[in-house]
Amino acid sequence: MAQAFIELLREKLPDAVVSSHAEKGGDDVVTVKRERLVEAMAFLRNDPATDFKLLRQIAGVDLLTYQTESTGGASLAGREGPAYEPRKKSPVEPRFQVAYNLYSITKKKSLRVRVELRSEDLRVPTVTSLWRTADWWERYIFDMFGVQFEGHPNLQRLLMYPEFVGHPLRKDYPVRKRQPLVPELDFPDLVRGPGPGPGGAGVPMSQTHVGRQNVDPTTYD
Amino acid sequence: MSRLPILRPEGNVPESARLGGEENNVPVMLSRLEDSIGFFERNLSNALGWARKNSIFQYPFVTACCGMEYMSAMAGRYDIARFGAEFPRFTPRQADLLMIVGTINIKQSPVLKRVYDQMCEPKWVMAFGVCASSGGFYDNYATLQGADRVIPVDVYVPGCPPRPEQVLDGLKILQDKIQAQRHRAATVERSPEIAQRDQQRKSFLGKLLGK
Amino acid sequence: MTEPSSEPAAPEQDPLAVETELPSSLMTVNLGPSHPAMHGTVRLVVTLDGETIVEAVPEIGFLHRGFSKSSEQSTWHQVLPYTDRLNYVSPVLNNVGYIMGVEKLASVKPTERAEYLRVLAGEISRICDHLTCVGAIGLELGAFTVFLYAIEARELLWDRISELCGARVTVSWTRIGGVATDLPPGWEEKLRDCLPRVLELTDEIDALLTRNRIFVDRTRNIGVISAEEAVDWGFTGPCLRACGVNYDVRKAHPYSVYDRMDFEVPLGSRGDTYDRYILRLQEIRQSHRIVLQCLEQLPPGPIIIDDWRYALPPKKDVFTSIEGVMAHFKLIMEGMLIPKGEVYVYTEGANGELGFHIVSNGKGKPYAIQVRGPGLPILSALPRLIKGHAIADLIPIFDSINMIGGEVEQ
Amino acid sequence: MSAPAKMVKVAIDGVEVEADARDNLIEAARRIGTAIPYFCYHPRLSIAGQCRMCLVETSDAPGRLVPGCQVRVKEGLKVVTNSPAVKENQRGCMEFHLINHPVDCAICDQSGECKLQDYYMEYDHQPTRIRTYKLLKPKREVFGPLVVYDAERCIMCTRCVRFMDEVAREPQLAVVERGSHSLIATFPGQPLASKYSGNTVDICPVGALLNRDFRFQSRVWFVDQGPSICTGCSNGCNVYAESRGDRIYRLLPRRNEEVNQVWMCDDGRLAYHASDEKRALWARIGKGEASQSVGPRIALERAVQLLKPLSGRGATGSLGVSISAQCTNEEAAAAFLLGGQLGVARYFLGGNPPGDQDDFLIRGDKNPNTRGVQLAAQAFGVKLEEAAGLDEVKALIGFRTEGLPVEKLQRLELFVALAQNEDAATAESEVTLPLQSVYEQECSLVNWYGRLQRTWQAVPAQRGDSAPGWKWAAGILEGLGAPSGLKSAGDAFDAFAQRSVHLAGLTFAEIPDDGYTLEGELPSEWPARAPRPQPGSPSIRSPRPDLRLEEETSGGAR
Repeated sequence: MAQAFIELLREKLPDAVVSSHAEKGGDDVVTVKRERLVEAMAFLRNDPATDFKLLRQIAGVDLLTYQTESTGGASLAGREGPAYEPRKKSPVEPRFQVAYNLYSITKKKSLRVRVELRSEDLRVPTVTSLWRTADWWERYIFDMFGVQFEGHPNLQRLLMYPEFVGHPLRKDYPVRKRQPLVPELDFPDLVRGPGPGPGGAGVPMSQTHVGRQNVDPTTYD
Repeated sequence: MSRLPILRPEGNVPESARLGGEENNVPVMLSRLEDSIGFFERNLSNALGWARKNSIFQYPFVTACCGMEYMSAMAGRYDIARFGAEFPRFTPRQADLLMIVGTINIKQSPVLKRVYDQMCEPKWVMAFGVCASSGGFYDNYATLQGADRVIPVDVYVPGCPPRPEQVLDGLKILQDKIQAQRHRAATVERSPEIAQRDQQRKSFLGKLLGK
Repeated sequence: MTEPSSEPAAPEQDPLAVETELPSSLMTVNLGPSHPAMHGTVRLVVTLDGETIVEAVPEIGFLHRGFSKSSEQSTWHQVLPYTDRLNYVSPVLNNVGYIMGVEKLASVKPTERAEYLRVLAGEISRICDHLTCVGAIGLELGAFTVFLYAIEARELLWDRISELCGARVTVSWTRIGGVATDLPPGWEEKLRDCLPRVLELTDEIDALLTRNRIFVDRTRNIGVISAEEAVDWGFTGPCLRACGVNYDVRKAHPYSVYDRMDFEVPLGSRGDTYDRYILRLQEIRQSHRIVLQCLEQLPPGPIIIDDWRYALPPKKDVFTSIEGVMAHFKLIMEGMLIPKGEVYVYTEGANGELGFHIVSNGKGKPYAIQVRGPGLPILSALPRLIKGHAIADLIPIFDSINMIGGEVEQ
Repeated sequence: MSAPAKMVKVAIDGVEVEADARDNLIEAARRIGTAIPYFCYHPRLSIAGQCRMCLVETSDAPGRLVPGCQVRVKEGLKVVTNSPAVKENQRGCMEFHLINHPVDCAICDQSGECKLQDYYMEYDHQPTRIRTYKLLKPKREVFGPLVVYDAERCIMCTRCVRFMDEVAREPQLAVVERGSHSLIATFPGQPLASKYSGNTVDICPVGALLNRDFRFQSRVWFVDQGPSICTGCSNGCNVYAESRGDRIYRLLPRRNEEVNQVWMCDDGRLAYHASDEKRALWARIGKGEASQSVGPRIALERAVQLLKPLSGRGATGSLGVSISAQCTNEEAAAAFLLGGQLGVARYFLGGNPPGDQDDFLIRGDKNPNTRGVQLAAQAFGVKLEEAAGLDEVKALIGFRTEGLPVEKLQRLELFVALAQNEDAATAESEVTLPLQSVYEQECSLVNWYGRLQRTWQAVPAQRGDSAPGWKWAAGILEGLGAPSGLKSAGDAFDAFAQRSVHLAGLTFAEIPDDGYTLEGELPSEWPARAPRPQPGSPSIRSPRPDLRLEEETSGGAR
């Protein structure tokens, strides 16, 4: 496992490492301070003892609803609630995580370096100077989560169009909130549900196959 | 069950779609004169339809997974060329049939619209696969819920992706549709001059036939 | 790997070129997203100096269809169809990659037969993927015959896949702890019958292209990238191995039953378009070896685990017992309750390392899931690969990296 | 609740927990997120120990399993909830509970929120070992107007029996027969007619008791839950509205200790029908045959056109504004703003007629916001009259039309209605502007004892042209050339709060999720069993807190 590399990192930059743990299934995760990210990454990449030459992916996680989300099961138990405290939970902070999945081809080891971000301050230094491939991954994270990568040469949306407002992979972005570029024909449709009209955006999954809202019932026989 | 009203702004409907429904509105009883005019026109129309349906030049607007099955439909085993759709033209100006092969997302939709607008009349559109027909199971912020929200579609081929046989079936259906529609030299909404000219011809033909 | 005998020389200055410097200005050409010369839906803004590409800026996202967001709305098994459509040329490999992540979270080990079946179908898919890529290179360099041969070989395999999985392309075949269907009767013989034909067609493609003067001239020393640079750009899979870096997840971290398979990892030396092409041909042959070994070693036994928390109960139990119907109901409506955790799972996809970064919050749906499509880093290096080449070379380079919109743009 | 809790330390699975000495093991374990499964236990009912699902090991009884619902915590107690013996008992319990359970999930309304399903997946997940036939019992026993019973699905937790005994205090249910044949029954000739019978459906952990109103209407995972306030009476019970599309499927009680605890009445459960049926959907002008739907913009223009000439005449008493007690605070505030602009001198209070009352949750005033409208009138310095005074006006603007006398409306020269439902009054209106129901908008209400509570947009789908009342009023005001600046419900509420002595310094965003009680409003008499805000609790807000603070600091010694 990659614990040895984390120890190396701790020795080299003792104040950069916030914490580290091993996930189930053997993923080693080290959380580093945002301010020391580039330094730590440079060490991990360039030091022959670590040699993480391959940046596989940068992933983002939005923890907004991590504790509070319910999938519908056991909702009855939830309704009763514990007798002594209100159920409402505070939002999770730090809300965002940016995870860098690294790999060392020579050492055959993986490591995940993680940065935690509070929702009011979404800035991370860029690592494009270390890995060329970080360019698009950081653009991807910026596009999907709105994390600002400071010093990135060309921080623009990667997948969405420039007119798009918001960051779709954030948990508070409604799944069906579409922002059309071309005026769409909004015709009543039994199967497909409403078009992009009022109420058509952000309707829950359960509604998609009902499709009768916003439609004058007299248009059907 | 009665038909659902499909509302389309009139300007967006191609000639083919506007004409398609007229066949049903032809009165059963025809006078001799009108019959004789209909005879020429119908035969001309049939001939044009036959010619058009058997030489469909397709423009494969390939975006996604359906492209794999499009390849299969085009290649040796299924060979879409057997049905006159011989060779894909990769430019819209040379194509009759726009095959929307795969998911159209919102970023892509202006491109699709422009490609469609660049095609010359008469033109037909086939929604190849579920995504192009209805958005499929990609019901989210990124995806257009069917290409027909942007451009009119003639034939919908279901399947995710459709098997090549289904594609061929869709092509045959389109051919039937092309054959059945009325082909004319002018559009239905004739300009006043053309309408006047037609009227003159009609009276001329009436004189010719001794009436 | 085999070297062609007609070794073309490195590009050298044409001695006849007297006047190389013509007064000219740069021209910007917009290729795509729907362009006659491109496949896929990438938009390339190319700046040209005459025929030479000075700069290229790719813009992607024309096939972005919200894989992550849709998956987060679906139960763990409902994500499978979305993974099919990532790399839609080799869906089984995506299925396997994703389901391995879920199994890692749930600490579930699939049955042995299922492991073999996954490798078997996965390698068939890999062959299909490489055939498509090779066929497309041929097609777009004018060798339509190659394309027809490749597609015919692919059809043969897809027939087997559809008999085994129930669909030609989008199979959604794996399940947590196993696979959906077992081999149908007589399938092995059918596969053994068609594999030689596939190899034969592959050989024909080999014969048509590998020593073809035109093809070699169009691909040799075109789109060269060095090993260090390739790693820096995040290359994996055939594109990385074409540069000579020996990194294949199947060998480096043998998952499933790859450690019991005897196969080689072909390596290139130059990292050019030709190497990427020839490497894929070699991999087809290696995958063929794996398929045969799987058939030989395939053990009997169940194809899915017997744990009703993760695997659907047999239909007989569902219809006749409350336990069965409850398990079925909860698994379908709420999904498997996968324990909390965060994994990055990586497998060897057809184009390189296919990674899934999955976060579970203990509920029936993935909390977050993001995919590392092998094509994305490779595509991001496209400007680097085509810089300095003629615009006509863009097409073979673009084909040889085998950009698949589904996995790149998610 | 009032006495300070005595805290003791116990160890649950090796984790030290500081628990209230009155907690049982289930509640103590819940504090650290450890789930001890249970069917029959309910925090608000007596302990029955029927289901045996919560058996755990404790240091007090080594080698034995004790019920976690019945055993109280005590200092130094060690509890084990995950030993093999406990797990085996849980598995065995589930197997026993399922022996005679019918294969009903596909047709059962409870599936999706059924404890049997949840616990089966968590604690059992084994195939059945039963090879015999299942016991047949009565299905579809209609217990009462709202409740239907299926004996085969019943696991005899007796929660419903205990609820009727202890909370509703109308013991209408009992256990009859013995052993596996036992079932729940009503007494001969006495249906389950209590006004609180719907709660038995909520607390039933399985699909034995079902709500006849909701039965077979929707699967529970297709409906979306949104927090709101019941509009059935002036108690203001906190509810969840469960909806799909624009239709509400059921109301469920939402926990609020000081209003409704976790209960609600049957009338309240059916209160959503008013917001589902006979809705005024489209903005229209004209009455009777001549009426036509013209869309919100033209309807607003028409309303402005009709009202503009009257704006000077308000003071003479010929133009009146009628405000129903069904209006939200925001609508009331907007109505008074509009009235002020038009110079209206006469305001009328409408609303639903009073009805039954009891000593628990049901209040006689069947309007959710009488107090709120009165407070708003006070804040804007106007007097609310009874509907009898309508004889003297010639034109009327009606904010919600409940209880407006039709014969008096027919006499009017002009009637502009903002209405949620089509009724006799909207038939008389020259301009009808459709309103959203409380469940569809963000708003605030004040209940009978002065508890200010807010709602959220529980049903997000847009329905026809409907809009919140303050939005229509803002539109009219803008047309009259006096833009009100009301952009959101918060603006409308703030316009009210700024003027009110009770709400001074409060903004919409500051209203807590479970509401404030405005102290000055607390009535002296109180129904016997109704939940009551605790004195000194932070959820009581006194008027002008700044003033009060001064008094306390200066005269603290007294």
